[in-house]
Amino acid sequence: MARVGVFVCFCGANIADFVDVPAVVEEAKRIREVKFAIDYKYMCSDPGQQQIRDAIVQHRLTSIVVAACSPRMHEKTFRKALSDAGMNPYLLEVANIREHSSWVHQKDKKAATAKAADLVRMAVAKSIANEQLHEISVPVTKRALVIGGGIAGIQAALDIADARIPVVLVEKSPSIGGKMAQLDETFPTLDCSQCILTPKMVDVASHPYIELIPYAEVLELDGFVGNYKAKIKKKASYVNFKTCTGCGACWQKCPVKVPNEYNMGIDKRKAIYTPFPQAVPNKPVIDARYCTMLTKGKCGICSKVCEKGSIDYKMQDEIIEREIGAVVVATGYDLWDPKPYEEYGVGRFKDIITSLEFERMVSANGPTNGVPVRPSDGKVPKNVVFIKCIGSRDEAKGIEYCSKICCMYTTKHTILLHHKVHGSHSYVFYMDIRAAGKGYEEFVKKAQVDTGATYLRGRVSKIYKKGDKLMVRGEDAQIGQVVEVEADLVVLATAVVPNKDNPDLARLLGVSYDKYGYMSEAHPKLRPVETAKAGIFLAGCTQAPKDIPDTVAQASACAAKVCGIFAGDTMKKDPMISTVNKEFCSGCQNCVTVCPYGAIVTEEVPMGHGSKEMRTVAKINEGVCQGCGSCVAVCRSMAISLAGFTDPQIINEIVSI
Amino acid sequence: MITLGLQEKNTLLTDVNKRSGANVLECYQCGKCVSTCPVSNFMDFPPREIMQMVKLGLKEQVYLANSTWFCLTCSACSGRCPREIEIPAVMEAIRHLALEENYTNKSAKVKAIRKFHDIFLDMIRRYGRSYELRLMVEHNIRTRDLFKDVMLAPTALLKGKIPLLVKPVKSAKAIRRMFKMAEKLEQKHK
Amino acid sequence: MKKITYFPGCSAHGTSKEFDETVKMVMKSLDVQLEEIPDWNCCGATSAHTLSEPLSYALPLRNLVLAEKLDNTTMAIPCASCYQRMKVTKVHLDKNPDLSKDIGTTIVDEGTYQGKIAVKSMLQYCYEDIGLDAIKARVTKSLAGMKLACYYGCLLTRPKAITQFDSPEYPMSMDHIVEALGAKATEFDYKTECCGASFSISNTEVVIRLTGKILEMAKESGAHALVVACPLCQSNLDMRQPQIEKQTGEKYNLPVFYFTQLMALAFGMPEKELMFRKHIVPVEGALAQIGKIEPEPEKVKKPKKAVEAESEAE
Amino acid sequence: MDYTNQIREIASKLFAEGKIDVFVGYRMTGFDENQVPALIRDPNEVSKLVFTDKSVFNLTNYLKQDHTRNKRIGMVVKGCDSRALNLLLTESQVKRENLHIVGIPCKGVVDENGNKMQNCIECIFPNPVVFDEMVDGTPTGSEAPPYQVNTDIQNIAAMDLVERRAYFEEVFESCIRCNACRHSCPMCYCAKCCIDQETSTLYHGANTTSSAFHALMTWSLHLAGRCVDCRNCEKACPSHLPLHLLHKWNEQVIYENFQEHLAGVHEGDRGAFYKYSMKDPDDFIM
Amino acid sequence: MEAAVNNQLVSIEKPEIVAPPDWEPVIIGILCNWCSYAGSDLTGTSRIQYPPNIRIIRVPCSSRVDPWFLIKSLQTTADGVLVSGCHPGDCHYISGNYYARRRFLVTKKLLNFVGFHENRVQFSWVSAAEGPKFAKVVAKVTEDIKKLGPLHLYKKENFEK
Repeated sequence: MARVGVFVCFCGANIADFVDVPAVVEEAKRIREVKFAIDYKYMCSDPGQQQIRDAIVQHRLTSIVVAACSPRMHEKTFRKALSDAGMNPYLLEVANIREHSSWVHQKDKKAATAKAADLVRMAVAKSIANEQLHEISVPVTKRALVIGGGIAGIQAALDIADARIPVVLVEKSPSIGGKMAQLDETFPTLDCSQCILTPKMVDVASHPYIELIPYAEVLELDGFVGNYKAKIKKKASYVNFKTCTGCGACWQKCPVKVPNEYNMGIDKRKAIYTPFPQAVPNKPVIDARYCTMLTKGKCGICSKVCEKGSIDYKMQDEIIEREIGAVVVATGYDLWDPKPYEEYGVGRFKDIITSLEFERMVSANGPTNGVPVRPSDGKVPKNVVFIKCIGSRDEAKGIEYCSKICCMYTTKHTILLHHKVHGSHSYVFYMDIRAAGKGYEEFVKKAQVDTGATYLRGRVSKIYKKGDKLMVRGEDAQIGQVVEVEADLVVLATAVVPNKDNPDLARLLGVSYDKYGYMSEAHPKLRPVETAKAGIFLAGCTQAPKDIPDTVAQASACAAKVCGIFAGDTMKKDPMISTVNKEFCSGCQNCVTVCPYGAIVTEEVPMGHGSKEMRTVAKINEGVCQGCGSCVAVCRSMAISLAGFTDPQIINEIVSI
Repeated sequence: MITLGLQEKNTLLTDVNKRSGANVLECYQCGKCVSTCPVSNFMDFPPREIMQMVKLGLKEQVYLANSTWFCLTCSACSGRCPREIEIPAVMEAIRHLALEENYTNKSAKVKAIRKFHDIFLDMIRRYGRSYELRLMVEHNIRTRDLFKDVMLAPTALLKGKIPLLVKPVKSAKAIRRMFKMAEKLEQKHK
Repeated sequence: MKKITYFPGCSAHGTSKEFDETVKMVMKSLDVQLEEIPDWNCCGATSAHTLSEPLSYALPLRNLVLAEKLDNTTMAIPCASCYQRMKVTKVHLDKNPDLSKDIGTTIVDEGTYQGKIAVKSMLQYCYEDIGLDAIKARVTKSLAGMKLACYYGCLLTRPKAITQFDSPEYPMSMDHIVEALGAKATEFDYKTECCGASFSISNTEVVIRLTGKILEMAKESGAHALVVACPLCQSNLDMRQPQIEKQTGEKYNLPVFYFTQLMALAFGMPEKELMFRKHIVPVEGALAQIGKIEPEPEKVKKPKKAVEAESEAE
Repeated sequence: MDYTNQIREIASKLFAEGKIDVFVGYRMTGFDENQVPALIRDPNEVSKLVFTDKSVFNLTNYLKQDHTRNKRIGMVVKGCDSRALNLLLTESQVKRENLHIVGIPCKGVVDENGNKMQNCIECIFPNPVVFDEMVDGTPTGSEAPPYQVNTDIQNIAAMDLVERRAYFEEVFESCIRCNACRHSCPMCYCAKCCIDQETSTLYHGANTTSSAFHALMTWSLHLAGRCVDCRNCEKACPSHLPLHLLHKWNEQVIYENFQEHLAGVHEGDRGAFYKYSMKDPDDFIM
Repeated sequence: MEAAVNNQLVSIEKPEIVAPPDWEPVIIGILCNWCSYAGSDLTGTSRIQYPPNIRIIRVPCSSRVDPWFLIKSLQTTADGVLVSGCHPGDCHYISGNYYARRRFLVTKKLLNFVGFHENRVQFSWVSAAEGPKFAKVVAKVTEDIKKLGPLHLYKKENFEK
């Protein structure tokens, strides 16, 4: 027989003024199971809690009902009081007689009192069905997987590794560095990108807690938070990294030239190559698409010139496995292809380039030695038109969102042009200048004043060729007139789009993604780093377009989250999760379909006691379940129950009013 | 100065949106239409400004603007509009609404355009087909610009460019019915 | 022998007689029978939809209904304006069947609209249904030596949702056709800019400004002549050219051909029948270019490298 | 419709090839013109099998029974039966590799009075959607005609609230809670039905109108989006309750509001309650 | 949503049973923890007044609500039921309210089909910020149920009031 204690709070005047608290206590005492009922001025105060603790011991209570404010307010306080008295904290029920009665029925004390009594009765009924619950602990593998070796992945890996947690960093291309390695200078301080990035890259390579796996892809991720198992494919590099010294003899002698991705195809690289001089690791790989030894079986020069004998044309892809506790996804972004802008003649006019191509040209280690040139005739341009929002904020041709970084990098480009080409002039067609960031507006102002760049507010409608000039036509909405700019070079600030592999990777990881392909955070404001899948975090442009400071901040936030998971040997979890009664489960697996977290798997159990025949039933993964109860409502056999909100608990509430 | 009041009273916006099937509120004033439009510099207000004026509910100015009459419906603007607004449809809707509510732009150019269309329709009403010589002559007479293009006419006639006679449509009844129906439907709008 | 429905349009009997005639000649030589819609009426052109929305659907609807009676699957229309009015009406009616209720009452004598005929411009028909190969096969007199700026105007490719044909910004179908005839199509950035259309009569100033710019750009592209597929464009560019030259003081001397005229020419039909005399700007200069092939500046051939994989890696 | 010979042939062939352990079909009752399900284990008994328009019962109900579990089964299915089978496959209740499905291009079955059953008249999937072989050899796959609204539903829906209430009160009153409906339903395979569980029976007596109401309502909601309209339940009901009304009503609501196709038509489709669309109706919610 | 033509039922707006003069309806409110329960708390903290007939039950998510809770409520203590959850797209558990929405519609229609007035079970989306909306919703539901009168249909005798 249950022995329930009821504690009704005055909450000063908050409850007592509008609810007859003693009457509620009297009403509670009439319930058969209630063995003790009392009121007090402030139940949440220390003396109030002491009353609860004393009563538990004195009256051998089996469950407690506190009638006070909302459980969202003080449930935790009172649970602690229970545990202090040696009682399971989940035997508490809170009747919300403040927010749900005294505060909302201030004109009718009688009705408010009756309602409060009802709420107490419901809580008592529910508490009778309460069960003892215990916090769940899940063992944890203390190793993090970071996918992507751009600045986001590098930062996350370093921060996690600095906390002495092993990190596996997987990068798709032969070197880490990502898009940032392609930049010349960075806004708003004009730091040299390479200068601030390469030390971090070297740190990654030399860090004792980081295992860097370049030229590799994640193939599979199984398991749940703290206990993932990752399958990683190391692509064949045809170069033995262990013996290779990175001397460079191979790629100097290689006869096959192909467009250089690092320089946006402006110049050529070899079929055996390191992406750029500061690459980490600084070991070449053979691009199997182009190497004639691999495609046609002819050549073999690199092997001949390699003193260490590191070239291995027979190398195969290798699949390795790692046990992982948490994952940081930092796959970065791609740039939008401006082909749909037919009215600009994209593809027809050689002197229309994208911003990243411009960036490579003005970069000191770039293909044109830091001077922008016209692709058509190699001349140095004087009049350069920058057009922003190419693809961004354009539902018709591109995407709806603002790419966030184009305003700033275009500002930077006007400065770089001003520095590199004497007597040059920039025209910037813009729609808005979005310079929200530390030092950004100041940067824009400085650029406008220093360079004298002409800002024209409007979208360009057409570009056509006149002689060797490109005529750029748009409205300057500020003066309400159509202007045409004679340009030597046109630079398109193309939109940031998610890495094209994002949807595939997201499916593989079990993370959701939006209509563009950005992976979705668990909550847009309060959980911007987590995904809905526990233990998988997002850094940088995987989640949305971001500049470098934001990316680095998010990467460090990821690291903090990962370290949080790894803080103990086990993870503690709220016990209010679903459990399956195997006896009743018929194995229809509808719960598996509706679970938003993929927390339900199946297992084989014997058909009957000692039977050899097996049948399939559902099994809840305690580490993953978040306790929403979707599975409970779709379980026709009532085989699943959600601790804290079981069917008996809720039905007791319903029938006890 | 323009005083702006409650937007609920902006019937212009609702009317234009309803009639055109476009949503003017989507316009974010990028001006791509203006620099696209071949005739924007002939207009009182180029399309971008018309959009904003519709949003502000400046009914009289919008209805009396010559912009809608100058619009050639070439669809270049809507093809390039990043928000995919059917600008020609908006222009047409404004023109029709202005016609229905008896707003008339009294400038000579608009009058000439209006006259041209009136004469053209008149001709179809009569013959079922268009008849270019008559169109030119009648337009010149009615716009009191008798000698316009007079230099062109002889060459054109000589070269057989412009026929002297027209072969009217046989079922004139059908054509008449169409015009009647159109008038009736327009009356309904009013 | 293919058979298609043919809607000549009012201008076919007037300003664009040469278009109509050459279409008929070319189609005959390509084994396509044209079946003209009996007792067709004007499509309403710009005027109808400027002043009256219902009328702008009613006039083309009668033609569509009459066209369907001929039982061909396709209707081809030489005039760009007629084509667009018909196509707009068709797309609109197919989308909102209710619309034909009101408007349909006026054409009860002719029948009811079924929505089964495909409406194409003559250019689209030549490009899609006849095809470049068939055209190439017919060429007996190559136009090599001629440089042509292909001008499409507004209505053939715009709006994309209605026409569903070629690019609205930089179409290439006519360019491909004239190249099939042996001529060279120039890179012409103004191929879809508006010529001013019906303002020709009511607001000549606009037309002169717009066509002037088009002619200037065509000249700039190095063309000997313009090629069009629209009677109004042709008359604006051709008839108004002397006026423009007077205003700008520049000599363009760019004859404006219908693409079918050039097809007929390349198919070896006698020049006399092609009605070149109807042109205001004399055509002789342009036609004289045929056969005059400039020696191409010899390209310095790069020595072939082992592998050049330009297009793959980007 | 008489496929007796073809079925006997197929069954013999399957036994001879050693493909099956049991063949589930129909046989005559032996005392009247009606048929009952037959479980043939002995190849010599194949001659007992019949199939005519009196082969009414949905045999997939046997798949949830112990004596067919983990056996290799040959089974005769009509259109509606095959949809039930599809759902059972989707819900992992049967293993496809254990089944050899003999499809019948059904032309409708008849009731005791020889009249074509109502659900057969309205049936839009007479041909099996899943099968290994068809009796007449022709695989079928014609487009389904549009959804047919049940005439009974229309009649009931046209009543006003008071009439409907009175009508259903009578229905629920007549229920004797024998659970025959549940047992005959191929889609009811739970180890222990929720209606029998303690939480559910709490505060309800065994055989009252209110317990019948609760049981039948819960049952029909559990079958919403899953009922294949075979009407085994109605045939089994000793009180002749119009049980199909509840199921058909749900089916129609689901079809019209969520644009979901009928239960079991596609393999892998679990039914309307186990998926959602952003475009689902929202106007009934404040 | 386009109104489905065929599953519109005829409902009548008149008291189902004449209520005794001092009768007050009992309404059960099942609210999801993250949006609607928080919203109802906000109603309280904002001191917005609403009729005292509702008795609130907290569940983690509207998708926890099994249709038979509604049936059971109507059969036992309640004259009407209100279920409230997060707005579509805002579900704390990603997609729970979408599944719930489907079940609610079918349950509501089925109850209506067998003779319950459509206002006996009602649904709302109330976010954690919509304190005033919650008060309005409760007031409307209470008003609706008062119009309908006490519910006796299929009630177990113990619960008939």
